[in-house]
Amino acid sequence: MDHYVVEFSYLFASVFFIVGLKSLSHPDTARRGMHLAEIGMLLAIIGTLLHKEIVSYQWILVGLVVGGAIGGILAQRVAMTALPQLTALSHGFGALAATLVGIAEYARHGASIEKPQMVAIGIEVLLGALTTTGSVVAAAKLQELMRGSPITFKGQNYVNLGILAVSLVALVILVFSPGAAFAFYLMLALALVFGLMLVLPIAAADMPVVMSLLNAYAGLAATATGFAINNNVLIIAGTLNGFSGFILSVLMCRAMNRSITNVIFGAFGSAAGPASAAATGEAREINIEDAATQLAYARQVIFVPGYGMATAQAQHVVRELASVLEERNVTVKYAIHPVAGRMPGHMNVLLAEADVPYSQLYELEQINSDFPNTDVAIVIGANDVVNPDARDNPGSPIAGMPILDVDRARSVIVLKRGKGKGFAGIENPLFLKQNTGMLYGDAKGTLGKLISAVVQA
Amino acid sequence: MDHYVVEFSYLFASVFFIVGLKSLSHPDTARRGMHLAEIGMLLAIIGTLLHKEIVSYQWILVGLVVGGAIGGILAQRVAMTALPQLTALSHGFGALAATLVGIAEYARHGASIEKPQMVAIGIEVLLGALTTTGSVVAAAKLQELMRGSPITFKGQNYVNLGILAVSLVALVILVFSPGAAFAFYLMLALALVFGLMLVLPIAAADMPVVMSLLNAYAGLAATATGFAINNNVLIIAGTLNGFSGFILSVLMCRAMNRSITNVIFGAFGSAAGPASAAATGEAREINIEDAATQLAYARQVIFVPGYGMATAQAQHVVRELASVLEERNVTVKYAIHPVAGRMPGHMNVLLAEADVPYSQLYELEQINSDFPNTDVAIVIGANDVVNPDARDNPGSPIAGMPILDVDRARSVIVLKRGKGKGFAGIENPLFLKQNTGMLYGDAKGTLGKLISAVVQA
Amino acid sequence: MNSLMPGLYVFALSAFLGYLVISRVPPLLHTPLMSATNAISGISLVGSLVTAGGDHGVLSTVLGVTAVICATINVVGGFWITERMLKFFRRKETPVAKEKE
Amino acid sequence: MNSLMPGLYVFALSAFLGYLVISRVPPLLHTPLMSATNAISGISLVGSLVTAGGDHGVLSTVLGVTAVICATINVVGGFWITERMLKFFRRKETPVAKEKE
Ligand SMILES: NC(=O)c1ccc[n+]([C@@H]2O[C@H](COP(=O)([O-])OP(=O)(O)OC[C@H]3O[C@@H](n4cnc5c(N)ncnc54)[C@H](OP(=O)(O)O)[C@@H]3O)[C@@H](O)[C@H]2O)c1
Ligand SMILES: NC(=O)c1ccc[n+]([C@@H]2O[C@H](COP(=O)([O-])OP(=O)(O)OC[C@H]3O[C@@H](n4cnc5c(N)ncnc54)[C@H](OP(=O)(O)O)[C@@H]3O)[C@@H](O)[C@H]2O)c1
Repeated sequence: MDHYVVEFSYLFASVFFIVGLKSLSHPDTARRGMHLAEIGMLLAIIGTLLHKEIVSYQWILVGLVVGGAIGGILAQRVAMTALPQLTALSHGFGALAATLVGIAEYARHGASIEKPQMVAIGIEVLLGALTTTGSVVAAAKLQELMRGSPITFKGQNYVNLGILAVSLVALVILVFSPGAAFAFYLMLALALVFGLMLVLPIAAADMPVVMSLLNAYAGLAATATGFAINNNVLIIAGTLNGFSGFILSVLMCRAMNRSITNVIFGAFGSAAGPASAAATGEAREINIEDAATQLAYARQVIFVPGYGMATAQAQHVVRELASVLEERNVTVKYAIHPVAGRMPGHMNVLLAEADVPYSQLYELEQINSDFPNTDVAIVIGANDVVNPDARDNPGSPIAGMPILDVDRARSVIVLKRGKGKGFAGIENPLFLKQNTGMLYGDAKGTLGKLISAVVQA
Repeated sequence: MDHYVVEFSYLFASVFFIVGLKSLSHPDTARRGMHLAEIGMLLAIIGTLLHKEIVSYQWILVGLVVGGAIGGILAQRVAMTALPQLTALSHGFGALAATLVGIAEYARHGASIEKPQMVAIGIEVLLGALTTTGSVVAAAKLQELMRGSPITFKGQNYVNLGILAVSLVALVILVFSPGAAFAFYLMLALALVFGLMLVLPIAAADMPVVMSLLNAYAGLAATATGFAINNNVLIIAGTLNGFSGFILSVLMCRAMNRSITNVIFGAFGSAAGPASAAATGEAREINIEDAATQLAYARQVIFVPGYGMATAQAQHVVRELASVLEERNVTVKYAIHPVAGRMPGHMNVLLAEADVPYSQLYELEQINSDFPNTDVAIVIGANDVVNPDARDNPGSPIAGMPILDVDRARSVIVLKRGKGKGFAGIENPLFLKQNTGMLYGDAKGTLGKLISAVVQA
Repeated sequence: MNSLMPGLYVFALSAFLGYLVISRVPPLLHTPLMSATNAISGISLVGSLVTAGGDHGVLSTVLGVTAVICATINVVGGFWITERMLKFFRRKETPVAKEKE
Repeated sequence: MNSLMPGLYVFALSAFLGYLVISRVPPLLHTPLMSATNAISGISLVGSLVTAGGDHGVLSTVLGVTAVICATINVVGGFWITERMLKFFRRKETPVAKEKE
């Protein structure tokens, strides 16, 4: 009887997870769907609490309350711009939990574990441990607690391969003689190291791809656990996560025109990259008043946000400038490049936070034909995603990456702090073009001044 | 070991079925996908032959050869226009097979069958038997071996309900005392009768909806069997079919602006329907030469095929006329209403058979805005789907059904044999309009004459 | 755990899949879809094979073989007709001679 | 039949479903998607509950409770942040006062 309750709670949890993810296919249904997913999680937890092996509840309660409080506070307090690191961190916690459960299982049953169970526990601990350290490094890099640039040494890939090989050997030993505790803890230690080694050589800007991959690994670890303990909800949720992670990393890589292996083993962004089309000429600086006049008397303005808008936390002022322009009957659109910023869909979230209706957010394919009819394109801390070299110069390191054709607008205004390069570390000929005017300074400050100037124009 | 082979053959069969159905989302991938589904079926058969319960193969071989030959010959010989009845018949055979297996199971185990198994066998036999007779009646009506119009009597729905209730009671008795052979055969007989009673009162033109529903029932029967014998491939294939059937019948009903209950219990098309907008005036007949001149000197012509094209088998001549026009640089398009003809997508298949590339086939939403820019719309045996009353006259029996706005073309030519009505049995004011010219006669003959006349124009 | 649950999971997942897959089939291909699902529903062939090949007396064998014949008609007929239909769908006009009946 | 097969079916079907469902999520919602799947992956909470509540000695309980804390952070944090993000997405401009940080 109890079994039925537990099993049905898992079945419903699975269904709710699927419905929840499916609801993310449209912003109108997304929230309701996520509530269902939350209910699903609650059901799974309640169902589990009825499990006959559970004898005492007070420690569980403590764990739930403490964890819930920490999670809630973190999620509530963190700024929207710090999302990537929070997601990485939260991910690391999940992986740590899986690892700990695996250790506890092993510590308890040790030598008496059967082969298939041992395989599953091994995979769980292996993937869990590497995901834990990998996520922590990713979070640290994103939060700039650690050098964002790749940390590399010679023969790194061989060392990594060696570590991986040894830990797999340890796993095989364990399967055939589960009593070999030494092999277990060796495997655990190596997996922790491997997670570090895997992520350290990757640049901060590539972290979203890495995180998606780690998410996929964590999903597969859950699937493995599901097979081991014959639990379908774990298999389903794990597989969904696994696929989600792989699909997202593939999409991101495609939008950057790079392969996954290049991201993971390429240590991209470490070297300055082969010098692209020699920078001829000097960028033209314009003043706030000129820019404001251009904007105020335009018929159509396209905002092109990038990573700089996120670091400057300028999304609210961007929206304010847009409102001021709209009051003057200027048509305002936002052009969102799929990998602008540092997370897939990063700009969408920030602008949505600033209350921009999503009907004004245009994807690359939708907006590119619109630039020639646009009076002013205003680039706010974007660089690589508007680099015309990607389109025109086959020798460029980012050649082939789809870009926003900002340079085809009648006039371009670029907001950046100085001569800094974008994530790819290359020159951007857009800034040297005739019809481009630069407004140097922190994006938030510059936009504030622009607003007052437009109001007075 | 053998178990693994069998089980894996089923697993792959399931995967191939899913991939096959998914590939139907695009005509370019559809064929390859169906080949996969066929391979999946082969795998499932081969896997089953390894089943340890199977001791002799000669009778199986006979069955496979005989069945394969009959199926192949039927499918190869039948004309494309007779597809609906063939599908119905083939469906009936499948359902009969399921029923026979159920009977054999019961005859063999009888009193010793356990409750869950008995439920599943009962559902299998119940749904199988009613689908068998239902499909046969549907095929007979479609092939016009039987009066197509609804066969009804007073209190029919109560009688049906009674039959259903008694057979369900028999099922319940069986579950609790599986030895009650009398209940089993009573249930079987009642289900056979119920299938007849269910389909007899439905008009021939509504058969596609009924067939989709029968398909859905057959799918659910397979799912039930899958639960009974713990066979996942049956559960998967059955559920896929069940959903496919329900979705298709809902889509068809929506395109006709009717509810499923109305189709099943409504005996639609039996009464003449309330007289719609009184027929004022007389349809204007035109001669072949006038029609040919209009077509030959048009810039754009839209062909609107309907059920009449199917009965006249005129799809090839339609295509020929189109080619002749295209040689004269007339732009030719085809407007396909979702329920034109007697099967969903019926017109698409016929025109594709006549070698019309599918890029020229337009759906209702795509083409309706194009009629005002069209010089001639030529209606080939369509009636209800071009009836402007559905759009303009809220009192019409088909009010609200989306239609092709043929009447908005500059000029309309209608090919039909005489004053016959369409499936809905109502007048069509289109034929009385100023800019409509009628060409009476069998569509195939008329089109032949049109072709020669256009060539000479 | 108990023999019903795995089946229920498979059922629930298939139901979702069926909904997602089928609702993506364009009206253009609805007729082939009908005959394809019709063919796939012949999977009950699997059950008839076991009945026909088992050693459970004459009645069982006769019923089983008849069932095999019927189910095979369903499967072969269904796939064959689907194939015939799908062969017609072409993207672009090809210079192939126009078919006549 | 054997305990691995049902799991394989569930896995295969989920893989299809995952592919179909995720590839339909528009780029607009990719960031919420990441944190939503992140939250759902906290389902390993289920395992830690059993470990924490079981009566298998101090080590097991300590590990289990730590795991419960970590997994709960994952679940609560993930869903909460997803919720926060999704709240922002609105279809049309509303007359609500503009938020400032
Ligand atoms: N979104 C993703 O999922 C993802 C994942 C992996 C990698 N990436 C990569 O990240 C890059 C994103 O391109 P992007 O165009 O958005 O950004 P970007 O190329 O990294 O350029 C950011 C620009 O913003 C400027 N900036 C920084 N802080 C600023 C501030 N406070 N105010 C004003 N300007 C500021 C910088 O110039 P100054 O220093 O002169 O100010 C810099 O030129 C792409 O190369 C993409 O491949 C993205
Ligand atoms: N497609 C589906 O899935 C489906 C399913 C269920 C119901 N239906 C219903 O079926 C109807 C289909 O509409 P429809 O416009 O295609 O057909 P329709 O309304 O049934 O009209 C057919 C027309 O073709 C003419 N015709 C018959 N044989 C002909 C021949 N040999 N040569 C020339 N003309 C001929 C008939 O007039 P004459 O007798 O004067 O020649 C008749 O007016 C709709 O009411 C729809 O709701 C369709």
